[in-house]
Amino acid sequence: MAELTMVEAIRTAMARAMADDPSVLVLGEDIGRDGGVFRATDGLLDRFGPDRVIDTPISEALFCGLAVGLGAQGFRPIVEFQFLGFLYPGLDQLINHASRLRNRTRGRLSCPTVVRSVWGGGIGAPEHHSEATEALMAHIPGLRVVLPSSPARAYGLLLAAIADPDPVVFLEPSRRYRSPREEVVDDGHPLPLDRCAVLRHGTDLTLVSWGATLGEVLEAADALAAEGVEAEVIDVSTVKPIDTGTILASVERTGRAVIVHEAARAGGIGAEIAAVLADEGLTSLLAPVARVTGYDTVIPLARLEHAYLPDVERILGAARRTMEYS
Amino acid sequence: MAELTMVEAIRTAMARAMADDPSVLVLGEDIGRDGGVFRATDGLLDRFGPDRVIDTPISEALFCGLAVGLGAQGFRPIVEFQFLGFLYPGLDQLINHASRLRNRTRGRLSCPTVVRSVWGGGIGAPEHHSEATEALMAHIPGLRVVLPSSPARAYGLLLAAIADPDPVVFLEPSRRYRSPREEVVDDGHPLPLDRCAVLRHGTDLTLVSWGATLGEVLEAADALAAEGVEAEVIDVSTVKPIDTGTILASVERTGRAVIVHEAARAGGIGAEIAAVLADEGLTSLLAPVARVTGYDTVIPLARLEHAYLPDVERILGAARRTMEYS
Amino acid sequence: MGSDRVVARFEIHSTRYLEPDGTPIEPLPAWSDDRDTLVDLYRAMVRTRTFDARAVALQRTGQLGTFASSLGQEAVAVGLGAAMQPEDVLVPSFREQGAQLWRGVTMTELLLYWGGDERGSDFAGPREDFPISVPVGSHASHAAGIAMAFQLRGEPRVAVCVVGDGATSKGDVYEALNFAGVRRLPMVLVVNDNQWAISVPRAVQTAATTLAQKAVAAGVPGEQVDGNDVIAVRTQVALAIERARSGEGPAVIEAVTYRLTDHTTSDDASRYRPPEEVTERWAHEPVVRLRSLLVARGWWGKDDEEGLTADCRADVEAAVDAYLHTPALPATSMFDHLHAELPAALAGQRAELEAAVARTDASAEGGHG
Amino acid sequence: MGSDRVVARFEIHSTRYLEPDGTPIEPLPAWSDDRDTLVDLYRAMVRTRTFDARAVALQRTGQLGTFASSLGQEAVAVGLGAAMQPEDVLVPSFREQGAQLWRGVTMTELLLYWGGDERGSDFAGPREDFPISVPVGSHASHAAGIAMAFQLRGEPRVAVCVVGDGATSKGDVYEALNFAGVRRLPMVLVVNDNQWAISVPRAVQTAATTLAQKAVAAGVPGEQVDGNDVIAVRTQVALAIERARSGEGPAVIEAVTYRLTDHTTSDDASRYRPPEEVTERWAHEPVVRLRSLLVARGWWGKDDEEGLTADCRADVEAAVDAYLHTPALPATSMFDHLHAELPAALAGQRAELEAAVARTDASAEGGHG
Ligand SMILES: Cc1ncc(C[n+]2csc(CCOP(=O)(O)OP(=O)(O)O)c2C)c(N)n1
Ligand SMILES: Cc1ncc(C[n+]2csc(CCOP(=O)(O)OP(=O)(O)O)c2C)c(N)n1
Ligand SMILES: [Mg+2]
Ligand SMILES: [Mg+2]
Repeated sequence: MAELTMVEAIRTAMARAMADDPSVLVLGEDIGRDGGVFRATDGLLDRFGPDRVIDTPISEALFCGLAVGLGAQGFRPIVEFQFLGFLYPGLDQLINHASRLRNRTRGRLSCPTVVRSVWGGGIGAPEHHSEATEALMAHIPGLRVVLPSSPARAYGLLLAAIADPDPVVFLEPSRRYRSPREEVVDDGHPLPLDRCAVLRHGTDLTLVSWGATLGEVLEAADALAAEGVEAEVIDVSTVKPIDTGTILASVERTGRAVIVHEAARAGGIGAEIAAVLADEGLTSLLAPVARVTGYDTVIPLARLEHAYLPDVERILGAARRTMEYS
Repeated sequence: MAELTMVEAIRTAMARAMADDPSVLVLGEDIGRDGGVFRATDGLLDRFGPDRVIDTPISEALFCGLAVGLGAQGFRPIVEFQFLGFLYPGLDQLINHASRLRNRTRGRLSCPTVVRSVWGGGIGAPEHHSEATEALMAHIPGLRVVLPSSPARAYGLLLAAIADPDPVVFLEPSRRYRSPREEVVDDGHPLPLDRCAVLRHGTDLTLVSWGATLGEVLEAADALAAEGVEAEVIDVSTVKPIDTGTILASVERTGRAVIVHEAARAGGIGAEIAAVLADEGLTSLLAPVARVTGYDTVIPLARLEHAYLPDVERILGAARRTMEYS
Repeated sequence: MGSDRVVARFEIHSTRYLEPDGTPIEPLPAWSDDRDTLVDLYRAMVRTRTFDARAVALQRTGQLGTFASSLGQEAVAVGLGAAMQPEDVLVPSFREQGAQLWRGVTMTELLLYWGGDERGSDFAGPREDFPISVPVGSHASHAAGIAMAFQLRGEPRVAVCVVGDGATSKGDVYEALNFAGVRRLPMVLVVNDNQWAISVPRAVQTAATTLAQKAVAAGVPGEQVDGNDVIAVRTQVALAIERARSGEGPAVIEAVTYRLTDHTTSDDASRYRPPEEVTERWAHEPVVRLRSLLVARGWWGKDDEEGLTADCRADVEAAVDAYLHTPALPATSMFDHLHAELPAALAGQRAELEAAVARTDASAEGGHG
Repeated sequence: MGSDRVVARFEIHSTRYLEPDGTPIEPLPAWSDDRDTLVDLYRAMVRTRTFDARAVALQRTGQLGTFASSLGQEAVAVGLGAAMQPEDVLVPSFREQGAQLWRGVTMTELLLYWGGDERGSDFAGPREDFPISVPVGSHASHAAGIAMAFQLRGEPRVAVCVVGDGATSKGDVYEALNFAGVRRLPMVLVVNDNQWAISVPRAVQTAATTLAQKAVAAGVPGEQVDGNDVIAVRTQVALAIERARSGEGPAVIEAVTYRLTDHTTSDDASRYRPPEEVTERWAHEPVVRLRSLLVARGWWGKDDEEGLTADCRADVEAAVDAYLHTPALPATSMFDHLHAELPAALAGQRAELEAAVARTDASAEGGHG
């Protein structure tokens, strides 16, 4: 057992999967000798050799297409994108091919790939390095989209994603890469996909989030507890398809929901969750479903990104308004 | 005045804009001599010449990038995509550049382009020709996304899109291209962007939709009227940003809403509208907000596409359940 | 001025064995001395042409969706199909039925696909071959991935990707080829250069003199063949495939041919290209060219031709019959192949669909559908 | 066998005027006989190097974000900047500060950009120049669009796009170049070939012998220059620009140079490349090379050098000072440049942000921020 950072947990999961299954490969830019710009693949080249840890040219559309060909041939390629802002040229392959190959061929061919990408803002990185556009992939039938919120969850979810026989987009919040640490047992046990995790139990209010913002959400839940409000905190984890059952059951008990995400509001995953509440959860709702999100603007460069990202204050504001509503 | 089909109305609007403003160009595949695969640009080459009606190589990522360069130089390029399934390689340029150029340069440079694409299913076309992925573009800050529902609305909205100083994605439902016809006055008058149109007034139920499915929605409204239910029918028209005021005001009166769209359900525009209702409209709601949509599957090839697309029966079913709810 | 050195030099070669009238340009390759081999190629080309014509007719009568005929281009598809080994993998565009049929995809499967039924891509024959790729050029990277799989496993197999002249304008094709060059992948890219991409002529796609020289950018060999000369296509593609198989890396072969008919059944080529051009090109088409050689060699006669015509018709009609009598797909099949297992979150939607279908069926039976 | 014709032939040339030690390879171009012209180039290279070093230092002390130094590559940026006319448009990647500064972008603007402030891309000088492009290669099509605008308006102007060696692997660059070839656009693509794309060496990007030959795929001329020889860069880029200006179409110029330092301040190049390689390359760097020529011609001395050092320091410090004292951006500015006019639907969100900022400010003032 060890206290690992998230990036270490991710590396540990990849190493474990590669050791257990020779069909697992890693592809991407600077993932070989350099070990990835965030060091997620550090050491893998030495351990598994250049046939399994493959530096690619700067050809993002290509990566996703390679994964389709490799996947159809029985490999399980893990494709790393340095930042989500550089994945967009690969969307065509994800939408038109990776997500459809199984359906198109009635199961004759399939695409068991994991597309990993650094996700989100908060580290003062340059332009295009702070994208939180998980909703784009989540709208695509046939793609799973997973966002881990902690080292242990990253480890287990990534193992599950690699083992999954279909394409999974795995988005890793860079601002949680190095801290906090968490105990991670490298036992090869996956965590279930398509399932929410309840990070904190509560009866007064349901806070729903995923990925990096759960840090702020848990902090807000602590602050609320000090005010006498017991918030349940749900980590959606797989944002497509969403385990709506867990969320509905929670809101049935609390009657109040605040959804928090870093992405722009319009058409974010928060909308889908709120829509499910407005349909299947309507009778439970004692207050409007609030969303605390990034704004529908381009995320600013480093100097103002803090003003864009949902912070504890904004979450608390929404939570208090939701609690006060009657 | 003339009864035009939607594709004729679109052609008329482009010709009008090109005649009025020499900075308007049309770019795309087969739009010159061939007049476009749906003939939307038929005759424009002869009338405006090869410097303004430009056949491009098959390089979809390029088109959107050309529009950025041309737009920054003061042109107003209209870029045609033959089918939405072929636009995806251009998403990178739309997301990373077209939508951001103004913000990135604090207004020094901008991108007044219209990206037109054939949209949606229902004509038995081959694979990738029936995409309804407006939600992808609608999630991108800085992009406007417009879907016309009739010839006259297509004419006015396209003129407005061309006149708009920023990028607009204009999605044209192929199954409404040739019918029905509608009177269109070629007077150069744009219709307002960012505004819903109320196509039918009613007090019992609000039906919300856009683009092609409004055909089925209006039919369903007729059937409901025969059952004594007066449905209000709202054509969202601009799905980003959404005129939520009109929708909220309607639901405040009716208390009941059914949202209909052709796109896959999860993360579709219907989710955003339902989310706004679950927040700002919650107190008005007398029944769960229903969504009648495409399924979260790949739209089937021609033989089964009818089973995928929302039809009058499904809309009626949801409307009746919504009316019966108490 | 200063120092001006030449740091790289390239040549693009073009190969032809048969003149347009079928006259051989000696010496022919040894393999073409075998009657049966040449006759098989001829049969396959005629069979493809018969199939195409019937498919177009089916579309015209509302029994098939949009269809892309390969009229005039049969030598490219059949030649490359014949150059491959069964264990190689074909990654075709949408106009390579000649190669697909050669490799064992059935006519019924092709009709199902163009008829709007996903089962048409579940090939019973070449199980690893890729289905038709509609998004132009997007499959080049699939071929690179497949070739990479072969290379990683040390298997002596080759991925053969076919794209059109128009597709060479796509960044996808360039990226895949460039990567294949870096890793010396066992991949052959055949450019089926039929001069048109719908209404856009070759010269509007690129200023490059040849499409073979697209290879130069990737540091890969490229060459041209006369794509209406099935002997040239088969010879040069087979050479490239065998080089790739033996570890010498990828290659590009531009097969220069001509699309003698509309782009697809949705197209009307008379809108954009002069009929004289098409008439002129008929003099170069590949089927008569090869037949002339067969006839000149005394290997083919009127009876053979009649027999072949009858065989092809019978084959095609049997396939059409099987196509038209294929039982309907259940609507719920759209859920059943999306993932290996239906995610729990989708069970509700699948049930919704079942209910909707049941309602429609009931109302259809009730006679007010 | 059969007929085998050569249908296309290409040669890639490489030009150099100065040996690594500064010895001229006669004859030099006439323009380089002018002291002031050469000294201006030298000053610009030193100024760029001074700026880069200071920017890195700012980053190390937490006063700047990630920064990409151009150490060792100054001759490419300055040479191409000097080859352009003011009315031309520069479409740079993120390592062309030498060209940007030459064209009138201010050091303060560059610092604002890398410091995370959008106002850094609102150049007061070259108003039509494009901002830095971070997504590798994605700006090539912008240059094509700009060149198309010039062509359509009949303006004798040229769009100059700069990309790295790594960027040549992107389909975007290929598509833009191919299109530029088709329409003979007034566009010059300079490939700043510094041998590395972060940790990936040139040989892993492509099997092509030269990057100049990427042009062959587009049917466009391509050539190499010694990118550490500012005379070669300026001469050859200017020739290409003037050809483009006079309607002769686009060209590719590969400037072969070397990245002497880390990729950016976030990178540690010692992880992936041997220090000996870097040491060896210092012998080829461009600043000393040009100075050697100036000194040999008696055009430059110790005093000049000291004066220049002092000037550059003063310039840079003034810019740093202006940067550090630039008043904060209001948070609401993220809404104010998104569209020409704020859509009504976003007014609510803007108000939310204002309220959030007011809350934060208030709590900061209240001392519990
Ligand atoms: C990415 C993409 N863009 C556009 C289309 C529409 N389209 C279908 S075929 C075609 C022309 C293809 O030309 P070419 O590559 O020469 O192949 P050919 O049809 O001549 O066999 C086009 C533009 C498409 N299928 N995919
Ligand atoms: C599309 C894209 N992919 C990845 C990155 C991350 N990245 C930034 S610079 C770089 C290497 C660029 O190499 P090259 O083109 O040679 O330019 P250089 O940095 O050497 O100047 C990479 C991979 C990016 N910015 N954009
Ligand atoms: Mg073609
Ligand atoms: Mg480089």
